[in-house]
Amino acid sequence: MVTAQSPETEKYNVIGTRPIRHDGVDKVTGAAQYGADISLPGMLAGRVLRSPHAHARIVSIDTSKAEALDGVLAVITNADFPRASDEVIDTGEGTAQLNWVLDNVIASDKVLYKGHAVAAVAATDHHIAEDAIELIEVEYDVLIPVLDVRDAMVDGSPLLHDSLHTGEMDGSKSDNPSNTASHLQFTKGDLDAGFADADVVIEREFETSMAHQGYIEPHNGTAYYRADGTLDVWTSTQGAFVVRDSVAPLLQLSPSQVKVTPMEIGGGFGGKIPVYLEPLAALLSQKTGRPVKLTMNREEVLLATGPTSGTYMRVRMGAKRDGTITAADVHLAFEAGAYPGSPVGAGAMCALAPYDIPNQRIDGYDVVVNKPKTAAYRAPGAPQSEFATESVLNELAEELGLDPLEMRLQNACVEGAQRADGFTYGVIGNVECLQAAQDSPHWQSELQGPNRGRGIAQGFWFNIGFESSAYAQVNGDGTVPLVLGSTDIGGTRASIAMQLAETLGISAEDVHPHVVDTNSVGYTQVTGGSRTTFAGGWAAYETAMDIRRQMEERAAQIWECDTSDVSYGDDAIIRGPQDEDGNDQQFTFKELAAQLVTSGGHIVGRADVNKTSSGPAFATHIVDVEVDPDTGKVDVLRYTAVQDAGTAIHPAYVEGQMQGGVSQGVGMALNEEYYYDESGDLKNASLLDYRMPTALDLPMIEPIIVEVPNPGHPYGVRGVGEVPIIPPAPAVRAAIANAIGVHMTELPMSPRAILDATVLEDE
Amino acid sequence: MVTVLIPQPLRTLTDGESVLTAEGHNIRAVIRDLGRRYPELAERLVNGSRIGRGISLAINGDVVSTGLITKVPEGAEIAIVPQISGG
Amino acid sequence: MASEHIVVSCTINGEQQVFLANERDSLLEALRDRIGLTGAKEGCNNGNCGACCVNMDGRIVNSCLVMAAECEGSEIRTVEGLASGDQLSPLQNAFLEQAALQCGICTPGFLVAAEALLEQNPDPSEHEIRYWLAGNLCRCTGYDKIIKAVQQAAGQSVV
Amino acid sequence: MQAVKYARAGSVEEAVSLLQDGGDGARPLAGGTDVIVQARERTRDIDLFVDIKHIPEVVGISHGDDGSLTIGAATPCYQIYGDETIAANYPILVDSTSLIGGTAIQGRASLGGNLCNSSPAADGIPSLIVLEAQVEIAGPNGRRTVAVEDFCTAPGRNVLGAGEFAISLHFPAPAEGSGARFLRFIPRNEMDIAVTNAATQLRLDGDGNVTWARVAIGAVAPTPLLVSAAADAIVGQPLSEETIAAAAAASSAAANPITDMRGSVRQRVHLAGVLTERTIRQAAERAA
Repeated sequence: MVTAQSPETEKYNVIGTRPIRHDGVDKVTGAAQYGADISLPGMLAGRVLRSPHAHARIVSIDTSKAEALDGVLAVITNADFPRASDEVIDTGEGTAQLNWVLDNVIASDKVLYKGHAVAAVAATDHHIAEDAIELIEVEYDVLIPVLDVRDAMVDGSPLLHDSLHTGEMDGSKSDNPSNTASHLQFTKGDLDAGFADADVVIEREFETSMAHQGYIEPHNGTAYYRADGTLDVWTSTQGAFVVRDSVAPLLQLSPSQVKVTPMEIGGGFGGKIPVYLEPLAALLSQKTGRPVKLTMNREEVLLATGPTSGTYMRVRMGAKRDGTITAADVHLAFEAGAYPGSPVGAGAMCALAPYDIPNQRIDGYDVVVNKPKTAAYRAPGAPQSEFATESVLNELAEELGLDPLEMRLQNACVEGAQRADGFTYGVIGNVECLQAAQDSPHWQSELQGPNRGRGIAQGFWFNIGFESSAYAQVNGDGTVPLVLGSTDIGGTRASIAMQLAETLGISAEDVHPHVVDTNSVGYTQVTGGSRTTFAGGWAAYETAMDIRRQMEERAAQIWECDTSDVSYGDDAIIRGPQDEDGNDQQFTFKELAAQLVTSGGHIVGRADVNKTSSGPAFATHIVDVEVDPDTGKVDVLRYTAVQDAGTAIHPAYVEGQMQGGVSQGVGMALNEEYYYDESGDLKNASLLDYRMPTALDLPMIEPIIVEVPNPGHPYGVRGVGEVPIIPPAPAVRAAIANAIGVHMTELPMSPRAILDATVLEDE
Repeated sequence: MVTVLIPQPLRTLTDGESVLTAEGHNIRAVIRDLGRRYPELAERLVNGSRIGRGISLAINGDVVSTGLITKVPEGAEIAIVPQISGG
Repeated sequence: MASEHIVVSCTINGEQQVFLANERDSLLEALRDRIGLTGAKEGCNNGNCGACCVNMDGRIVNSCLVMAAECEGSEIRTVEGLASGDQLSPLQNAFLEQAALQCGICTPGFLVAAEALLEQNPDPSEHEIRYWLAGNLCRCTGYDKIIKAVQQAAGQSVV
Repeated sequence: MQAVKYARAGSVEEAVSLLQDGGDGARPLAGGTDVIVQARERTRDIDLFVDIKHIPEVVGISHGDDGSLTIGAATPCYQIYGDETIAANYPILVDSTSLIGGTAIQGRASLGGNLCNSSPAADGIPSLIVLEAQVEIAGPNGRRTVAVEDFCTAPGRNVLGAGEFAISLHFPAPAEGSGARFLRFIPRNEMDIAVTNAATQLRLDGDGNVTWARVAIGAVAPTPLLVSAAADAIVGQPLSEETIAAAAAASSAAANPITDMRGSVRQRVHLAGVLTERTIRQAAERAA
C-alpha cells in the first residue's frame, strides 16, 4: 500500500496519510445499518402504486378493494395530503416549489411519467402490501407524451403543465404556456467579431440520453408519527436536514416536530437529495399510528427517481491557425423531466469554464418532458455541456493539426481569468493538471495496434461550500468523539476526523466521528456538491480551534496564570509559563485531558460554518480504447485521471473518488441510457439492461493527484467528488475518432450507435 | 465602490448596461443602491428577506451563502448567476 | 392470495437455525426480515447486482434468486460469518487497508464472492478476479481498490 | 412475489404428478434464476414451484462408454464448465455455461432451465442445437425425446405439455475432426443478454474439407434458429473467405429480428453474419 505523503502534505502529521476509516469495520462485517435494515416494533410495510402511462389525466382512483384486503391498514393518495402551496423550499443546494415537490412524490390530477406514484398502502407484511396495490383501480385519460426535448419546445406541443410559462433571468414570463420552463444566457465579448477572427470554425450537434446515478442501494424511508405529534424519519439520504425541511411543510408540521435520522447510505451521487418515499411513509404512519417502512425496488428507482438530463446541444467554436480559440457559441436544451429544474444553469456555466475565450454566448433551456424529474447527478449538467464543448475543441485541434493537450494549455484559464457568467478565478490548478497529464507515463507512451486510439479531455466543476456544523468533546483518556451532520457516503467521517486530529495534534484514531440526527447537531447541508470534506473539514477545524482555546484557558486555571501565557502548539503540547521554581510547565493533550474532570469539567468545542470559498476543481483525463469495427464495441485499454484536489486529506479516498467518477463517466460514454418506446415506457428499467460498467469492463484507472491548495480553506481542500465524471465521455469520443476516424455525436456511444455511424451508415 | 456584472438577459432591466458600479457594505445595501437607478433590477434580485428566486450572487467568485447581509469588500466584483446544485 | 408460513431449518454461519418464513420469501428476505441478518443487501432483486450474495452449500448465489423454502437442510454463509469474533478475515482487513469501499452497500456481496474465489483459486490473476466479480456491481470505486484488496488478501504484491 | 407455494420433488414421478395437479400455475424450479424473477415481477402467473433439483436423475453429468454425454437438466452451469471431460470434448458447452449470468448465477442456473425458459436470446440453446442435443422429457404419458432445435416454439414457449418437464440432455459423442464454438455479442463484457449469438459445429477431414456443419443463431427470431443454408455454404469444400462470407450472409438472411432496448434490426442482422463468421473460424481452429 502506498503510504508516503505527498510533498504538499509532508508538513502535516495526519493529513495526507491513509488511516483505516472509522466506520470501516462495521461495513466489512455487515453490521452497518442502512436505511432498509431498520426494524421497529409494530412496523408496517408500505408499497407504492405507480402509473403505467407516461402522460395521463387521473379520472378516478378507487382504493376500496385494497382497503378491504386483510392486513391492509391504510391507503393514501395525493388527496390525503394537506394542500401544498407554491411556496419555495430549500431542497438541498437548490430550491423547489412545494406543490411540485408533493406532486412528484404522489401525482395529483395528472401523471407525468411512467412510474409516477399514484397511491400508497401500508400493510402488516410487504407481500400483502404488494397484493394490495394490485387491487387499486385507477382510471386514466391517456394523453400524448412529450418525450424529446426539441419536440417539447415547439409551439403546439402537448403541454405538461398548463400554468408553466417560460421564465427569463430578468423575471419576465412568456405570454403563452410552454414546456420550456426557463431560458438563461451568458455572453462575453463580440461573438460575430470572434468568429470573423477565426481561421477554422466547427459546428456540431449532440444528443445525450438521460442517465441514472445508479447507486446500488434503492431508496427507502421509514417514518413513525407519534401520538404527541412528533415525527421520526429514518432514511438513506444525502441530507437529513433537507428531508426534514421537505417533509415538515408537506405534512404541515413544524421542523421542530420532525426528527430525521440519516441511516448509512448506499450511494447517492446527487440522487438521494430529493424526497420520494419519506413523505408517503410519514402520512401512512400518521394514518395508522404505527411505524411504516417503504422501500423501492430497482425498477422503481429507474422509473421514478432522478436521472440526469437528456439533452440536445449545439456548439460552434472558432480558432486561429495557431490554436487560439476566438469564439464559442453554445446552445443547451436540457430535459428537466416532469417538473422544472434541470441542471442546465450549471451546465451553461461549466461549458467553457476551462478556457479563456474572449467571445462567447451560452444559451440554456430548461424543458419539461414526460420522463422522471431529474435530480442532481455528480457535477450536475457539466458532463453533458462539457462533452459538447470538449468534443468540438478536440475536433478543432484535429482540424488544425495541433496537439489537443497543447491547444488546451494555450487557451487555459489561469488566475484572474473571467468566465462568461462573471466569475473571476482565484488560485486554480487548471494548467497544473494539463501539465501533469503531459508529463504522465501514459501521455508519453506510444499507442500501437489497429483500431486503437487515444483521447484526452479537460473537466471543470465549481465545488460548493455552504453550511456545516460539528461539535466534539474531550474525554479523560484523550480521545475525542466528533459529532457531524454529514451523511458519510464515501469516507467523509475519516476525512473530517483527520482534519480535527490534525488541528488538535492528535492521531486520527483518537477521534471518533459520529453522524447523528437533525435534533442532535446543528444545521448541515447535504453531502453533495463536493462540499463535505471542504465544509465539514472547516467545521472540524473551527471545532478543534475552539477546543484549543478552551484547553489553554483550562491550563491557565490549573497553572494559575494568564491565558495569554499559555499556548497550544501544533505538536499538541500545551505550554505555560515557568512555575515558581523555574521549571517549565507543560501538558500533553492526554495529560490535560485527564485533568479536565477534576479541574472544572469536560470541554466541548463547537462550530457552525457557512463557507463558499470552495475552490474550483479541474481534471485532465487520458484514455486509450480499442474499437471492434465489426461490432462497434469499445474496450477501454488504459486510463489516466489527473485532478487538482487542493490538498488530498485521505489520498486513498481521493483516488477512489477519481476512479469512481471515471467509472460512471465511462458508463455514460459507452452504454448507459434511458431507452423509451414511443409511448414513453422505459424499456430498460433494470440493472440487466441499464448497463453500468462491471469489473470486467474497466482497466485499472491510474490516478494522478495534483495539489494546488485552495487558499479559501485552512488545509487547502478543494472538493474532489464531482469533476472526475466530466472528462471521460469527450475523452472516449476522441479516442474512438482516433481509432476509427468517426466522430460520434450522441451519448451513449454504444455498439449500436457506432455501427449506425460506420458499417451500417449507408443502409 | 463595487462592480456588478449584469448577464445578458438582465440587461433589459439596466437599459442595456453590462457593468454597473454601486456602493454598499453588504449585498442588501448594494442592491438598494442599484435600485435607485434600476428599480426593476433590484426587484429581481430580492425576494423578501432573500436573494431573488432561482439566482445566486457571487462575490469575487465565491457564491453568497449568507444572504442579503453578506458583507461586500470594497472593490469587489459581484456576479449574478443561476443557482447551482451539486451531486 | 393469502400466503402461509413455513418452517425452515438450515445452518447459517455455522449455527443450526430453525425459522418461520412466509412461503413467498426469498432467502434474502428470510435472512433480513425473519432472522435479522441484514448484511446481505437488496440492490436489484433480480440477480444483476450481487449485493445479496451469500454462500450456499459452498457456492455463491444471489440470495434474491433462492426461495427460503429451498434452503431446508442447506448450509448458508453470509458476510456476518466472515470474521471470527472481533478477528477480521484477511480479506476484510485488505478491504479496509486498500480503501476498497466507499458507500459500503456492495461490500458484503463482494466479500462473500471474493472469499469464495480465493477458496477455489488462491492465486487468481487480475482478469480472473474481474471475471469472478463481474456479477457484483460497485458504483463508487471503479473497482480498482476492490481488485487490489483481493490481490492483497491472496498474498500478491499490490502497487 | 406472487403467492407461490413450494414443493420439493424426490422423484421424476412425484414431480410429474405435482406439476400435473398444479395445473397452469405450476412451474418446475431448478436454479430459479428465471422463474423466481418471473414470479416476483408477475410477468408469468405462477402459484407453485416444483423443485426438481433434488431428483438424482435430473442433476449430474455422465459420460457414456461410447463418448456420449448426458447432463441432468438441473445441473448448475459451474458443474458443467468445471467438468474436465466436457472441457476437453465439448468446449462449446464451456463457452455457453461460463457466460450465462455471473458467477453467482452460474452456481444455480442450468442448461435445462435455459432451454425451458425458451428465450430467443438464450445463450445455451444455439450450442445445444449445433451439438445435436436431444432433450429427454418426462410427463404423465411417460417419457419422450425431442431434438433441441424443435423444442422452442415462440418466445417463452416450447413443446412441453401439461405435467411435463425436462429431465436431461443427451449429446452424441463428438465425431473425429469436429470443432464447435459459441459466441455472443453483448455491449458489456459480462452480465448482459445477447444482442445476437451464434454457434457453429463443423467437421474437417484430413484434407481440410468441411464434411459436416451446423450453424445456429439466437436473438434474431422468435426462437433460436438452425440455419441450414449457412452450413450448406461451407460443407463440401475447404473453408475459404468466400464460403465463410456466404455462410455469414446466409445467417444474416435467415435473421428476422426485432428492434428493442438490446439491439436494432439492422444491428442484429449484421451481427448474425459477424458472429457466424467468427464461430466458423474458431470452430475450425478447434477442429484442427
